[in-house]
Amino acid sequence: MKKNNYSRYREITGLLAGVLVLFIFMSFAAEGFFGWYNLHNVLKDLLILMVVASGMTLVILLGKIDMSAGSVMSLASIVTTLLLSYGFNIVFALLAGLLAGAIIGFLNGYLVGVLNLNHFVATFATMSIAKGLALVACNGDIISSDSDVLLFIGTGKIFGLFFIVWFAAILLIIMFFLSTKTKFGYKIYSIGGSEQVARLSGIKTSNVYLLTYVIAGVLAAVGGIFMSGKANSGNATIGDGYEFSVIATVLIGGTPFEGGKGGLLGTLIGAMFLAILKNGLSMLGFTPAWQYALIGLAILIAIVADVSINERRKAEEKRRIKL
Amino acid sequence: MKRIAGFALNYYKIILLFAILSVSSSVTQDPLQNIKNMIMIQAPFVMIYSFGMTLAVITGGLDLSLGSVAAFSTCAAAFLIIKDQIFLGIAVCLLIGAGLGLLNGLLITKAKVNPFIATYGMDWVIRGAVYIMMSGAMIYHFSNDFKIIADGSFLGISNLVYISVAILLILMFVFQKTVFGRNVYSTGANTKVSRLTGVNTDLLIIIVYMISGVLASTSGLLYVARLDCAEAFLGKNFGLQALAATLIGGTSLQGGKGGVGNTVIGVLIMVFLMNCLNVLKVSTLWQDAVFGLVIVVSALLEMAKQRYANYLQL
Amino acid sequence: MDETILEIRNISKSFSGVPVLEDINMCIKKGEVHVIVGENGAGKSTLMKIISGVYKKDKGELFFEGAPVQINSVQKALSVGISIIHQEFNLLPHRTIGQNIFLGREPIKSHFLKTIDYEHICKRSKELLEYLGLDLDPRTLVYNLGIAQQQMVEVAKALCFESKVLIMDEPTATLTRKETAKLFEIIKKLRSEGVSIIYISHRLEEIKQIADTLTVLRDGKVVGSLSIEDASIDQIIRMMVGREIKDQYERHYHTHGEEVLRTENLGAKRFSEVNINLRRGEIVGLSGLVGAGRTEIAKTIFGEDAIEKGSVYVYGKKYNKMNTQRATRLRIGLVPEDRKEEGAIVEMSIRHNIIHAVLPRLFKSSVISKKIELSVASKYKEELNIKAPSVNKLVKLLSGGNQQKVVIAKWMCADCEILIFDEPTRGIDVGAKAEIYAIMSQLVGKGKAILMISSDLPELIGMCDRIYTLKDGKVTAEFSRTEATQEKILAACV
Amino acid sequence: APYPGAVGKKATLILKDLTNPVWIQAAEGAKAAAKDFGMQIEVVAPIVSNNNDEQIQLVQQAIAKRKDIMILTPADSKGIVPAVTELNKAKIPVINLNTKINNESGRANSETFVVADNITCATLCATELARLANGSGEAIILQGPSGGQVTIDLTKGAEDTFAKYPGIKLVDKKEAKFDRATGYKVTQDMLITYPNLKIIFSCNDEMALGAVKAVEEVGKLGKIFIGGIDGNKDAMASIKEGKLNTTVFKNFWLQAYTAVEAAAKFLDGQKLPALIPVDLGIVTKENVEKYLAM
Ligand SMILES: Nc1ncnc2c1ncn2[C@@H]1O[C@H](COP(=O)(O)OP(=O)(O)OP(=O)(O)O)[C@@H](O)[C@H]1O
Ligand SMILES: Nc1ncnc2c1ncn2[C@@H]1O[C@H](COP(=O)(O)OP(=O)(O)OP(=O)(O)O)[C@@H](O)[C@H]1O
Ligand SMILES: [Mg+2]
Ligand SMILES: [Mg+2]
Repeated sequence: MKKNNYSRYREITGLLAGVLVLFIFMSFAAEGFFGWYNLHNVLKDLLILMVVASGMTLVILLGKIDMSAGSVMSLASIVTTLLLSYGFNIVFALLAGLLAGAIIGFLNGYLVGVLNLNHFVATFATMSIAKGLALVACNGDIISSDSDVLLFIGTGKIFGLFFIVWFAAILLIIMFFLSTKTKFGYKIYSIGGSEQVARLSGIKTSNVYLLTYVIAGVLAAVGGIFMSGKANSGNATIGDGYEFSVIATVLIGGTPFEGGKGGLLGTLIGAMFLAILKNGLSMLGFTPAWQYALIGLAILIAIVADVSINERRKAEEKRRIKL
Repeated sequence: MKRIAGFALNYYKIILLFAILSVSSSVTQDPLQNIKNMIMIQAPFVMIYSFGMTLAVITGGLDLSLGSVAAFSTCAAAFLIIKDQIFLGIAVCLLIGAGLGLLNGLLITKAKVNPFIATYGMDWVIRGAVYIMMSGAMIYHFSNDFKIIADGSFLGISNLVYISVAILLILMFVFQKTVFGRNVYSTGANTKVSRLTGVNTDLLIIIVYMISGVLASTSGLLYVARLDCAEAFLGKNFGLQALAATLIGGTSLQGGKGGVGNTVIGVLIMVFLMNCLNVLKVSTLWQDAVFGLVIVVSALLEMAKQRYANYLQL
Repeated sequence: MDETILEIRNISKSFSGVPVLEDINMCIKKGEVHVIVGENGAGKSTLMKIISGVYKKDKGELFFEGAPVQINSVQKALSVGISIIHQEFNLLPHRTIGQNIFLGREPIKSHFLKTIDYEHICKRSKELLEYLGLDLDPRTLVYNLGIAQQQMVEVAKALCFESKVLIMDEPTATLTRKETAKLFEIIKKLRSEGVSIIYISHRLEEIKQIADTLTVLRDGKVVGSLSIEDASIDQIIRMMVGREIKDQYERHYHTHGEEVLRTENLGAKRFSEVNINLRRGEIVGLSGLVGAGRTEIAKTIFGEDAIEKGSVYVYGKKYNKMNTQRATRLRIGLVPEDRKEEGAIVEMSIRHNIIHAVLPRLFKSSVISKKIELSVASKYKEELNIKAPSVNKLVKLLSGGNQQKVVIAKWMCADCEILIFDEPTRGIDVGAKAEIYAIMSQLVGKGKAILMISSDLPELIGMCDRIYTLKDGKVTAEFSRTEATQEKILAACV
Repeated sequence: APYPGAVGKKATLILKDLTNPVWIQAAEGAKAAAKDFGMQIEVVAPIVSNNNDEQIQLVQQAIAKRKDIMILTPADSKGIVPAVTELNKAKIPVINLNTKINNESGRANSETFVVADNITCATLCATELARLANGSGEAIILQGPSGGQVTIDLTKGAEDTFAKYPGIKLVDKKEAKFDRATGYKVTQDMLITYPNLKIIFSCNDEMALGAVKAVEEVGKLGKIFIGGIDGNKDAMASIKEGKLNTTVFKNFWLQAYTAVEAAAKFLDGQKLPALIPVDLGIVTKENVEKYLAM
């Protein structure tokens, strides 16, 4: 009986094996891939992706989606650097960036959880709104920052590891803890499993939606700030299209759109897969045209090869009976 | 009061459209010319590929690969059209559109990949393929026989209007009046029941994605004829625009509801809104934000309409 | 025993203008089993949902232990001491049994971090499962359980509250005899501990076994409350439907025609070596415990599940592969057990659903004529007596029995020769049941053949010409109408 | 070999984009130069055009591959600074091409700047347009995606130039996403909004050609002056036909060739001037034949 408990991880092992194969292949085939400098940078980029994707994972676990993630990154980037350029304190600027993410997240949560708007439509709209606000705020310009702190956030190291690595690691541990051990995490899984059931069990679904979207918004903002740190400047195009990569990461990691199953561990491996793939293909010298084709193909293969296809078929058969 | 509210909710899209139109007309010097422009030239392009999206949405999916399908099929066809093999070129273009749609459909039905990720992945693959195929080249200066398709007009009305209205009528007929269309709606509303009623749901879904591909190629082809140039980055924003138009039109993502008729209104609202912002001299920077607001507002109104459906019966 | 624990006064409720409950008054005494019966759509579940805080009432008051209470959320109901087992399943398939039992009120280990005490969940769940006589690991995913086991988990979930009023909305619909008996034992035990139980069921034969008091609802109104000693089944039925129902299992027996369906060593995932046959003018039953594989056999014949071994003969022609399109072309129809997910498109209108299967044949030119569509749909609506103001009403707004009739109408409309009915009367009231039996009789009278799957033995014996019994995916016996008795069938099933 | 010190050396050229025809020409120019000077060159670009973050990653990849020299075309002159700092730290010399790296902080040093910068381009084009319009009239700018460096620079160049002519009034700036279809659509709206429009300055040739189409349809060709940037074949053909008025031939091939040559010289130990200009040609109906022949 105990094995059932771990059946969840079986799916992930397949993907993990894929990631390992990819890693070993790239190490041999791509010049410069296997080396601390490169891997450290890959790790940094993959963790930025992962930070945003961990918020998205929670949203998808709820059976919803957040199309606004990329735009929130841009907005946070602009808000932070703009305030810096007006001479505000760095801490204040960073908090304001996060707050911008929280506000868009709250808007999402309110539209979805309280007004019951379709989640895709709602976040598709806030995607435009957030991007628009970012553009208006910066007047279409790129904003440079002279803040050494912001630069440190993006490129600085502590004990030989990037600040981002430390910070993201702590953040992810908190997120793991939150999603698997706490009451809030349980509620997310329950609502994702069936909103109806959760509601009948006395769970206040609207609060969970609000909080989850706010977390997703804040994490996207963190990702946006990391990105502006890397560039030490603010740019309203920083997150363009990023939400798609993030969603692909979550799905590759085995958290399906239906919600209620999967989790952050899968997403982490999904992020590894995409980050290694992108870096490796580029190192191998493929032109962007080829990278387009190969990345698309890899995403499709990763999804198609996912063991959970069988699961999906079975799930359809075994749909709960409603009288 | 109740009557007014009911009327407003029932026809809010028309009212919205009318409001936008009157605002833009009040500031332009030649409002008729402006409206003619929108309807004759701008709307048809958007409409045709938005129809493709709408059909996919009716099956309960969506098609994010519209833009790259348009680019790939027209670029491939352009090689023929430039050599004056116009008919062959058009045929090839539509066939490629159908073929790529077929791939989408197979991924979704046979490999059971979620439509979002299936068409997103395909978008990358196809876009990559067209970049590789064109490797930086552009094909331009087509013969007039080809350009006339999109440039010409008959009885003072642009060919584009005839083409898009013809497509609209055909789609309306097929999807409202035929057994095929009815089954597509049923499949969108509940695939399992439809299958258990003897409908070949996989086939239907595949056909719909093929139609969607053909529509993408068609609008691509019209763009190429109009702008006299085939290039690899055609249609980068088709997917999201079409989705927006479909959603504003009120076709629900749950599947089985809405239709191309709604999308006509969605497209008109979208196109006229953009035009209105332009003629009002609103900075480009504001457009994204306004656009998002319109989507939210129309979705909220749609919801209010559904919720008070009984209450509002006049 | 005479102390009132819950009093319902003048409760009314309507959905978008349509009244569903009107001025309901009821008294639940401490430590009694109060049974509520009524036709489909009478408002039983709605009333229970109001009591348990799922719906808000429009009007009326609730008194708990003599004092007025405002129950405006599920949480509130639970804190007062009212818990409910809903009619629909309320389990999350991808969570464990333990997580499901404690859903929504997980014990907390650290108050600061709000972490969950999973050990406690497991321990307590294990105890509850043992109390219910189930040998299951609480860490098993619900996904892996059979339907009856799931229902027992629901019971465990409700018990776990240790509440004063426990509502059970059709708990036995999916239970086998053995489990039903176990459940009754538990109900009796709870009663003796002073817990009041509100019990809803369509299985009238159960009522005599456990009820203390009985309330009948009809069309959202209380028809009457009476003590069980004073009630006879016939009287209850009369109160429920407002008219007399004669012989429920109305059958005329005909001479049987040629064989239309035969399986030869049919095997798939959960059954093997199944050999059954079906002739025109005949109703053949499949009996077995839940999980015996009857639904799978039906779905395999209909082509929804793949044939792994053996073959199916339809009108004498052999098929090694089957799919739903071929099956419908061969005029086979399936009325599945899960109406809402598999039977009807509930988001669409009655009209859509009725002509769904006949579409390609009705409109040979493929162009739909709205006039024909309306007339055909209306004809079947009349014929099956589907209660709805018009054929344009959405199926989701109908009661269970009427939804089932829509599904049957779909196949009648498609002029099916072979019909497979999977649990056609599950969760359906006596009145509608009798109508469905009449339709089945009428169909075989016209020379159609019916394969009937049911867990309700009396109905199976009443309706069928022959009955096959199944156990663990294998046919164990075949009884003719004259031989079949409940005892013999049961013996062959276990 | 003209520069013996460069032979066999490994260089990376980072472009803004490798899907656009003009940048593919640049890649060819760089490869031709590398062949001429016996160098190994890798030409890379972000997958998503003009993406700064990807460019940073490409810089880091070049460092990981221990390249000898880097030729950099930043998509974002400010955002690339930290990456250039990293190159400086890794002691990989940087040749700056096309768009100037913003070095206000002094932390992003490059050996030289091969000038073909957008501000200059915009000035050239705007000046020509102003000349055609006799220094007066209403003007609009068609922009690339908002927030992008190219758009910012070109807009600045054009704005500053127009500001020098008191008769010219810049009435609007509109995003048209660098593509022809959008350029066409936006121009239609602009023609309605500003009936007296005289000058359309477009941030690339694609949008300019879309504008040409829209202007042609209302029969105002010749009355409205349209200028593009880049000098792609199609645009020059249009100039020849007398539709498009002007474009700036940026000569991407030569830009890249020059930059690689500068790299070779540097590796050979020669001293580089701070600026190396590349001949940016303003293409007009009069001289278009010369450019078409190139
Ligand atoms: N959420 C709802 N919205 C609209 N109508 C509803 C809703 N829930 C129930 N109804 C309607 O209220 C009536 C009573 O439904 P209810 O579920 O209470 O009946 P029931 O007595 O439990 O029937 P059954 O025996 O089939 O379970 C039905 O006509 C049903 O269609
Ligand atoms: N754990 C489960 N959760 C959800 N559905 C289940 C589960 N187990 C079985 N089912 C579904 O319930 C239906 C009944 O299957 P079961 O295994 O009980 O066989 P059966 O003999 O058809 O039983 P019965 O018809 O009496 O319910 C099937 O459609 C099956 O897919
Ligand atoms: Mg009920
Ligand atoms: Mg069954």
